[in-house]
Order: sequence, then structure tokens, then C-alpha cells
Amino acid sequence: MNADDAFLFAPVDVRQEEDGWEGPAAAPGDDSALFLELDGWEGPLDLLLDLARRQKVDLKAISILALVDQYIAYIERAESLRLEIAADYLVMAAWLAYLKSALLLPKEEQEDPSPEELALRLQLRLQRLGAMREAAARLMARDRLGRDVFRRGAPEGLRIDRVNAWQCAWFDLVRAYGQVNARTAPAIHMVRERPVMTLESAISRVSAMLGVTLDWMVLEDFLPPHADGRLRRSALASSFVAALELARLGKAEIAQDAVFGPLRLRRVAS
Amino acid sequence: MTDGAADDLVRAVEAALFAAEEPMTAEALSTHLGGADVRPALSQLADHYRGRGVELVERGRRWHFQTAPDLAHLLRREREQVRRLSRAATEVLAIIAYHEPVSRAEIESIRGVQTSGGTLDVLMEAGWVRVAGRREVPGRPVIYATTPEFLAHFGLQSRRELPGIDELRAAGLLDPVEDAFEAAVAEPEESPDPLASGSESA
Amino acid sequence: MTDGAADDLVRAVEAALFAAEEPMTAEALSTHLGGADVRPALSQLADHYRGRGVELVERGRRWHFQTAPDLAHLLRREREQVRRLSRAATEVLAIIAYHEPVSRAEIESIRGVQTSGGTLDVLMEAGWVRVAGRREVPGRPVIYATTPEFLAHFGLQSRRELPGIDELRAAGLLDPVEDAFEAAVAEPEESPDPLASGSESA
Repeated sequence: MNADDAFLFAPVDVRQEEDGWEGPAAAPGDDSALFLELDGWEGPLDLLLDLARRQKVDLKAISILALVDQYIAYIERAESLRLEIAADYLVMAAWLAYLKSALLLPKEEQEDPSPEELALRLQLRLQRLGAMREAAARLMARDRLGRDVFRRGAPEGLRIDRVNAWQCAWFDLVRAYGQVNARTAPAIHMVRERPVMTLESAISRVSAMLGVTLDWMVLEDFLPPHADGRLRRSALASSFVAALELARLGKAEIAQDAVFGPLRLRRVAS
Repeated sequence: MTDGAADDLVRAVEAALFAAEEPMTAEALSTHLGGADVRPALSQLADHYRGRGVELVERGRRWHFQTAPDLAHLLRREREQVRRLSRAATEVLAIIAYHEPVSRAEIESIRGVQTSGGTLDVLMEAGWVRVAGRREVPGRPVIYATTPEFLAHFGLQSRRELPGIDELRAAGLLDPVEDAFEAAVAEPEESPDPLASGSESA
Repeated sequence: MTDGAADDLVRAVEAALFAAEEPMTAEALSTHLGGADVRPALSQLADHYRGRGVELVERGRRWHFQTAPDLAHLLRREREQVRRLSRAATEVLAIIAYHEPVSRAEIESIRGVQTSGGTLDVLMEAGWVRVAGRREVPGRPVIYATTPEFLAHFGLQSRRELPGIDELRAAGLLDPVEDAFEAAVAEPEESPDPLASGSESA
């Protein structure tokens, strides 16, 4: 146990205020000479434990009555010094006062739970807290890493390097070569022969047909009857251009009544 | 001199632990060294270094080299590298270590005072305490436990080496007050009999 | 065994050098250890560690521990990461395989596009391509060739087992990419035979 950790001694000004409260010079354990500040404890149980320790007996053998007296006396003295006392300390004081009176009452008047049981529970709690305080102190006193023992100051470190395991399949390889060759081979563009009606044949066909009729004829009527598909579209285009050409030469008239309406064609009477 | 001619695996384990920046489990070492069984090498090394200025120690199943504790006075550095814990934090750490896994309410019932969140944060930031799940009781409180770093820092091979833990357990001082109380009233003439109290601190 | 019972100064020097963050001169060590003459301890330690996984070495009058140089490979574990060669790298590899030895300029003229240096690096990292000297022409360009690992990876006895141009054409692999692509998408439901589809999924 490091008692010094547990106690905070009074600041100078407070010490001068009253009589018997000597501070820093007092040895721990000299109860009357100790000035105790409530901030120094981790709650009323902690204060009780310190007071119990001052009985200098095993916690199993402490006198609860004496402890109650000490606690209440302590709180009273603190109050007389007009120290601020947290509520839980006062609650504990009241409960201890009740416990004391119950312990002093004749047995037959005792309620349930009996004050002895309450006292035992308090004692058990103090034992457990005391055990942990002692354990904490022993733990802190061990040879601690970074204070008493040291790890290697400049470890090289263990590295994990990632290495790439490259994968490529045989087929990918030869296909890539094929693609390089295909991409860079000289390209020759061949246009397949398609069925077309040339402008010349369209002009001769349209002018020949205009020669045999005086009436208006729709452009489509000039197309070869067997032509369909691509040939028909080619014939239509060529025949249209042929009609324009014949109109330009003054050999034909063209009429269209509406946009995209049928194109009509007739011979110019000469 | 047998020690001088350390075999290749022993040398490899020695070098790896020297170079490692963190303590390593035998498994991690083994993985690093291509799956070899490193345990015989570890104990051979621990023997070799025993009594030297540097020791090979096992802390929470992790191994590391550290300077011998008795040389602390020669090595202690000017700048304190170890944070000073408040008394509250010290107590909370001890309670967690000796009771783990333990909830905050259980810590508070032992200390008789509320524990500020900051106290647990400090312990977790130091790497000594971790959240170890939740207790499957109403409210499912978070429970805390210590870490391998805790064991390494305080030089403990395992929690079984916590100072006085066997005595505390035998005395029932790691049992809840109620258990101890029932044990005590069952045999009213004696003070709490440690063996009679239903220990559930394991 | 004399080594086991290292004397206190030897132990102190050992611990101090182990914990030190930088190599230390004998003078600095001596100052640290209260003025003792540390040289005998240093040479005793150097003897002790010789041949172990860790060595005590003096470099420029400063002493430090380091892992044995022959164990360096153990301290660096390699983790393999499988990666597919990019299409560009595959093409370059194919060109090298078919035309080796070949310079980068030649590769580029065959591919019709510039080749980044990284591509050749990857192929050399894979161990499939090596620098095979320089071509004795103006500029003395580096020329590249494939390696035995290349043959091993692709299961080839020799480069002559690579299919010839005629075979590639027969397999449809010399079709322009666009046509091959169209052929592939024209039959969307079935292209189990890669040679038939010639798709470019690379």
C-alpha cells in the first residue's frame, strides 16, 4: 500500500485556519494529525477503507463500531472546517449512524436484515476493495516494460514483401501475336460488286419511256419492274438524277404537289 | 560449446525475434519461417539467454526479447516513457485484470464509486484493456478484459502470474460480496471461508 | 560453460546496446555505465554472439546488434500476388518470343504503338524476358530475348514450338480484331471455343 497516494494534504491556508490539523509533516497513520481532503478519496468506501487501515488490524478483524465512529468524526471535523462534502459521503455517514444505533439496540428489536449482516457486508466490501488496492500497488511495482525492462531499441523489423506472380496463358500469348500481326498488316479494302443501275442506263431508260407517253407519270413507274431491294434503291436514285438531268436539258417537266409527295414527270412537247 | 553452434532454426528464430517490432506468437513465427516448428527453438533460446543481459520472455503467448529486470537501474531513461496512471485508473486496471471479463457496473460495485468513462479510455488507449464482448444478461453490458500488451508491460507470462491471485482466489476475495456473504452466514461462527464460497471468478 | 555466466558489466553492456536506439561508441557506453572500461566486455560479447542469429558488430567505432547477414532473407517474407499480364505486356512478350533478340524500337514498329518502359520491366520482373545485349548498330540499342523460365511457364521445349504464322491464320488469329470481334458478337450464345470466336477479352 502506498498511503501517500491516498492522501492529499491540506493546502497551507486551510492549515493555518484551525488548530490541530497539521498537514504535510504528519506521518501517515497519525490520525489526529492528518488533514484529509475529500478529493483525495475515490468515494466514501475508499475513505472508510483508509480509516479501517488505520486500525492496524486485519480487515477481517476490524471493529465496525470503531470505524463508524471514526468516519462520522471525520465528516464532522470536515464540516466544522466548512469543507465541501460531497453528498455520497454524507449519505454514507447517515447510513453508518443508523448502522451503529442498530448494532447497539437489543437483539430482539432488530429488523431484517440484521445490522450484523449489514456490518458483515460492509466488511466484505472493504476487504475486496482493499485486496484490489493492494493488487494494484503490487502490479505497479512490477518490472515494467519501458520503465524497468526494455525491448530492442532499434529493431530492424520483419518485412512482408509482396511479389507479383505474373500469369499469362499460352493462348493469350499467341493470340496477342496474331492481333499484333492483324493490326499492323497492310489493309486492302475490297468493295463487293453490287447490283446497281448506272446514271447512263437510267437516262436512256427514262428518256425512252418519256418518248412513248404524253401523260404525267410517277417517278417509280420508270423503274425496272424486276428491280427490288438494293437494285431498286439504286435505280430510284439514278432515275431521280436522270429526271433532273432531263429537266435541265429541257426534255422533261417535273412536278411535286407536296413535300415528299410523289414526283411526277412528263415529256416536254417540242 | 553447444550454445555457440546454434542450429539454423534457432538462429532464424533468434534473428526474427530480434528484428520484430512487436512480440510474436509461436504461430506467427512459424508462419514467417516457412512453417517450421519453432517451439523447441524458443525454449532453447530462452535457456540460452537466461541470466544474460537480455532475456527471451513469453507474455500472453507472445515472445519477445527484453533487458534483464535487475539492470533497470542502469537503463532507466531520463524521459519517463511510462505514463503515470491515476489512482482510479490503477485500481480499475487491477480490478479488470483480477476479475476479467468484468462489466463497468461490477467494477463500480467493488470500488463503491462511479467510474468515469475517461478512466477506461486511458486504459484502452494504453493498449492494456479491451472490450471483450457483452454479458448476456439484461442490458447486455459491455465487458472488459486485459490484453497481451498488458501482460507484456507488467512482465506477466499469463494472468495466472498476477501477484497474489491464487491467494486472493483462495480467500474468496475475487468473489462477489453476496457470494462471500452467503458463505459467511452459512457458517456463522467463522469469518468467510474461502473454500466454501462458490467461486465463480475463474 | 563460461558464456552462461556473463559478468555484470558484460550483461550491462549487452542490455544497453540492445535497448539503445542508435549504435553507441565505447566511450558513450562507458559514460552510461558509470565509467567502466567496456572494451573487454564488448569483445567478449562479440565473441559470444559470433555465429548466432544476432551479431554484435562495430561500424565506424560504434557498436550495435544486428541480425546475422546470412539470415536477411528470413526477415523478409514474401507474399505472392497473382496478377494477369496486361494486353500490352502480352503483346510485347509475344513479339519478343517470335522475333528475339529484338530491340524496343523494333518491338514498337511491329506493334505499331509506343511501348512504355514499365511493360518491359513487368516482363523482366516476371522472369520471362532478359536483356540479351546490345545491337551493334548506331545507338547500340538494348535487345531483349526470352528466358528459360518463359519456356517453362508456357510449357514449351523451345521457341520453335510457338505456332507459325500459317497456323495462326488457320486458327483465325490473324483476322483483323474488328472482324474477329464482330464474329464473336454475331454468335453471342455460344463461343466456348476460343479459337472460333477470337474475342478480345484480354
